[in-house]
Amino acid sequence: MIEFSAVHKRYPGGYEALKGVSFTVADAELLFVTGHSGAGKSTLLKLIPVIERVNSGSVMVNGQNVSAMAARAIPFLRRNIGQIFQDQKLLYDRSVFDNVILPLNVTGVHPKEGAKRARAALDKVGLLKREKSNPIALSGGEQQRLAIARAIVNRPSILIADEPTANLDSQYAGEIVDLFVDFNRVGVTVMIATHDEQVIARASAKATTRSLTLTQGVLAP
Amino acid sequence: MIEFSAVHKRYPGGYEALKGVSFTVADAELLFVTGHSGAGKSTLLKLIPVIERVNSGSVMVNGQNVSAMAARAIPFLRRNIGQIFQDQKLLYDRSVFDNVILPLNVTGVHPKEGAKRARAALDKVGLLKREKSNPIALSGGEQQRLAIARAIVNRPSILIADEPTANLDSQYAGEIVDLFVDFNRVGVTVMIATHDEQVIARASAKATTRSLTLTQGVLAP
Amino acid sequence: MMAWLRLHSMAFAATIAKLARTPFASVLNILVIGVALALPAGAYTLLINLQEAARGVSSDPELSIFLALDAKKDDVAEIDKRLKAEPLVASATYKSREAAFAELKASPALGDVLAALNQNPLPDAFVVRLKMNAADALDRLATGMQAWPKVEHVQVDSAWVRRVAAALKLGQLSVLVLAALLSVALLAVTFNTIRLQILTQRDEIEVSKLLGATDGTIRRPFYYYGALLGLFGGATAALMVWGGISVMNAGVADLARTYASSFSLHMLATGDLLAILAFAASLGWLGAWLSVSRHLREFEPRN
Amino acid sequence: MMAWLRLHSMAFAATIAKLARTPFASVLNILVIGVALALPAGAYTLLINLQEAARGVSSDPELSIFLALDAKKDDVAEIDKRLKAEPLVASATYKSREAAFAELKASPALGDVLAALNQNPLPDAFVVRLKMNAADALDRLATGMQAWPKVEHVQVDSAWVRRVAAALKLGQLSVLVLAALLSVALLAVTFNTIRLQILTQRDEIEVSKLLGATDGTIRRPFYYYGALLGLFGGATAALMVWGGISVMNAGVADLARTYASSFSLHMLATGDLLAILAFAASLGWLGAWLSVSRHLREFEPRN
Ligand SMILES: Nc1ncnc2c1ncn2[C@@H]1O[C@H](COP(=O)(O)OP(=O)(O)OP(=O)(O)O)[C@@H](O)[C@H]1O
Ligand SMILES: Nc1ncnc2c1ncn2[C@@H]1O[C@H](COP(=O)(O)OP(=O)(O)OP(=O)(O)O)[C@@H](O)[C@H]1O
Ligand SMILES: [Mg+2]
Ligand SMILES: [Mg+2]
Repeated sequence: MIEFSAVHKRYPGGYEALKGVSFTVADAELLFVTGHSGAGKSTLLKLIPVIERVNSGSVMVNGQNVSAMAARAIPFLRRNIGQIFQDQKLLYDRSVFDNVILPLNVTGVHPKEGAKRARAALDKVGLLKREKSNPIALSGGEQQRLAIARAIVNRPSILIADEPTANLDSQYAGEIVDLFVDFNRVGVTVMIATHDEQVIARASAKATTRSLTLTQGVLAP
Repeated sequence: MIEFSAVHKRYPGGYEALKGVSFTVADAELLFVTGHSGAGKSTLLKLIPVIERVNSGSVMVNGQNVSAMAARAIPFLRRNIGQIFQDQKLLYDRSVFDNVILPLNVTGVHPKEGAKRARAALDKVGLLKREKSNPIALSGGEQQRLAIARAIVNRPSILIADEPTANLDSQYAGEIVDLFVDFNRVGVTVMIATHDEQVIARASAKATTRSLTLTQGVLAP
Repeated sequence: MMAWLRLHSMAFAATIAKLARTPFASVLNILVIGVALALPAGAYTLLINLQEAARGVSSDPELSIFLALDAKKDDVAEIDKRLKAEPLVASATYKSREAAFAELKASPALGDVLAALNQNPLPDAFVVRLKMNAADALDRLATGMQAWPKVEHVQVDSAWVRRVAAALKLGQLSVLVLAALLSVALLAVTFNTIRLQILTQRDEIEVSKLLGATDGTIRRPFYYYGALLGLFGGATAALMVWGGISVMNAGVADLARTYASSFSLHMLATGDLLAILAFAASLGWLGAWLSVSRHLREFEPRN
Repeated sequence: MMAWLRLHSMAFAATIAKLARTPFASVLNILVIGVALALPAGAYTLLINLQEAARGVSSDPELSIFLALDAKKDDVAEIDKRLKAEPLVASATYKSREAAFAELKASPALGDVLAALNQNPLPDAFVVRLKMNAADALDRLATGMQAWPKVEHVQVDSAWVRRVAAALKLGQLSVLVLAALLSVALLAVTFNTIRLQILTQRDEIEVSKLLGATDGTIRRPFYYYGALLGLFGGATAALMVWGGISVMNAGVADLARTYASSFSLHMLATGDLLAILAFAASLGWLGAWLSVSRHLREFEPRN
């Protein structure tokens, strides 16, 4: 369960990206965050794995007040949150397989067990055949799916995706939406930031969804 | 004038991104390159300022065979081509103004004259008030416009834009399309890669446009 | 526990792989560190050798024996007898307190001051010249004499001892200054190298942090890298010193021949070598620690 | 032309700004280079001083004059007369060829060989002892004597000359080895520093290239940076040597006092200092060139 209470976020330089945002996400919900470019969607998502910290208010994740969490504890929080970044953050100096196994290496999972899980994740997004390629040789849609595989390899209970379909044409975008709906079905809490109404429409046709709309840092009622 | 003749492009690793592409762009044309993700749009655009080189065939720009150009001559070619990159390539360690003046510093224009031109370019994209900000503090749409300002500050005769509206909602995207139409009106040859049909529709409503469609590296007839 | 071990061994393996992947840069860095360490190590080796040489070359060591102020004629005679009985003593000259006082009063610098004293502050003394081969036993002998009756103080203050002491003091000072300067150089090299590593792996570090890597997991490979760099640098230094000594021994042979001596330089003792390696590895670790502490901060989530 | 000048001066200004923006790293690098250069420069200074000292301290210089094999008794008498007339000569000892031959035949090593000869291969000779203050005029004197009748060869081969020559040869060898080793260190430091710079400015370089910057425009600031690093390093080295000499002069004073001499160390000559600065700047430039050539290739458009 995720709960934002009166969250304010001001960036260095003085810009207020979030102005008193409060909402609750139940377990196994599929939630969209929409709004214009610059509305604060990415900022909102970054507060959950504490990539940014709030200036006032609080963010609770599974009963923990993560906005006041000690730096030491943050890695362990992040291991339970699958993240898909707006700029993907793939490593282009290693193979697809090595990209996916990274979160498991980070936690010290046994290499054999890790390889099994990484292949399972790649299989789920349909990239098992490309495991030896370099991400640079993948098309835009394939790179997006690779980012998803890396986010789910740790079997997180929360999945956060920031514009996972930008740069993709509607066919690829649709496939990726379907993947998120599938994860949501097996009990994962999914939060997706997007400005693409087609994406929301497609997901809503297949599952129960909810949308939060941000306008210049304020949540529409 | 830009002319592709039987262009083949194979990436290291063996993937053939372009397979015998031939077409001609007249001066002052407004041309869209469309196609699915991975179709080869970016690759096609990169051949014009010789960011990538062809494997066979030739690319002529204003009568020069740029595909066979000596490395020494390429910088001077690039100074005449305004480029907007898919990943923008802004420099986040300096101000908006310093980003825009970069192409002028590169050619050794006098600082005073450079500053005047940079401000004119910023004014054209409506960012004159933000000249002292850091690009990181700009919204997605503003960053796109900054990239455009940098591309036009040198008054190039050719403008190349790779997915200039990805990441943007339709309102911002529309504003940017209008900018390109304006440049085209004053005689600049504009080539835009996009998978967004709305963008093409909006431009076509305001100016004469042409579209090339790529399918897995082959140009649709 | 198993996971912890695995994290450590993975970090270690990654470090070795990293060194091997950029052989040119690694060799350069190790070379710089090697040179930086070889210089004080080499100087230290030379100093040790000089000390040994000084002990061998010096001839005619001298002792001064100062008697108590209340020593009587009998006491002086007793000391004289004992000195004559001592097999290591070559000759002994008695200088009475009166003679010493007169001599000092005649000196232009102190004469006036001493003339004003109505008491003689100087003791009786013997200047003892020892046999050449007594050089080693000098200290032992002096300690023994110290226990003789009415002996106030025994001073080993012959000219050569003072000269050698001054030269060696100078040498030691130089080695210390050198070692300090070059430790800074070693620190700087590891510091910069780790900074380079961090920059090269910027993306990997950022992504790992986002995926839940702890600070320790991220820092560990850099510490290993720094320590290994230092260690290899130390080994290179040892090799250089060894090579330098070998080359110099050729030159020293020439020099020694003109003195009709068969003097040659020796390598550092194993203990000293190990100390240098340990020192180098620690400095490398420290440089890595400083660099990591300074440069990894950039990746902290800001407030 | 104006644009070209502007590009150069902009590159130079950017370089200075870069040095100032990362003061800690810059100072560390300059320090390492300074240390690397200070060592051979310092050793060289000491060597120069020793040469001077050797000239001052040495007493009783000697010359050997070998006459032609066909020299007659008259010739020997003539040389003897001339030597007696020479004001710088303290004493001269005549050694006839017969006496020398007999002496050599008595030596165990060569006796058998010489006994087999039925002719005496040795010339008549004089061993000439000069007055102390003739040390400076030694070479001039020897050249003059070389022109005397029936003089085959004049050799300045007294024991002290040989000793000092051997010691200085050893010293020069060490300085050369040191300079070579540390030039590598200096190269490595600039190489790595420039690599670091290139990595830090990766984005700027990439974007500039895409916007039409020529290779020269991109490389120029790195060359300046390398040369400046070397230059500042050289200046630091000069400062260190100066400081070192000052510190040592205190120690040397102690040492010199025991020899009742007022010897002290001098700084390097201005010409030598300038040479060191130029050398350091060139090495810095070279290191930058190597690094830029190696690392900028990554940004070339691939085929
Ligand atoms: N690091 C930062 N420093 C300063 N301002 C920032 C920073 N990051 C974001 N901002 C500002 O905060 C506002 C919200 O940014 P955010 O990235 O959350 O928007 P968004 O809704 O994700 O937009 P987009 O659709 O373009 O990704 C923007 O106006 C932006 O300029
Ligand atoms: N540097 C590279 N090395 C190897 N393969 C590459 C490289 N760059 C692109 N490719 C491959 O070439 C194909 C065409 O890539 P390109 O970037 O031109 O596609 P695109 O049409 O621009 O797609 P998108 O809409 O995702 O930007 C893709 O399948 C990609 O995997
Ligand atoms: Mg965003
Ligand atoms: Mg593309």
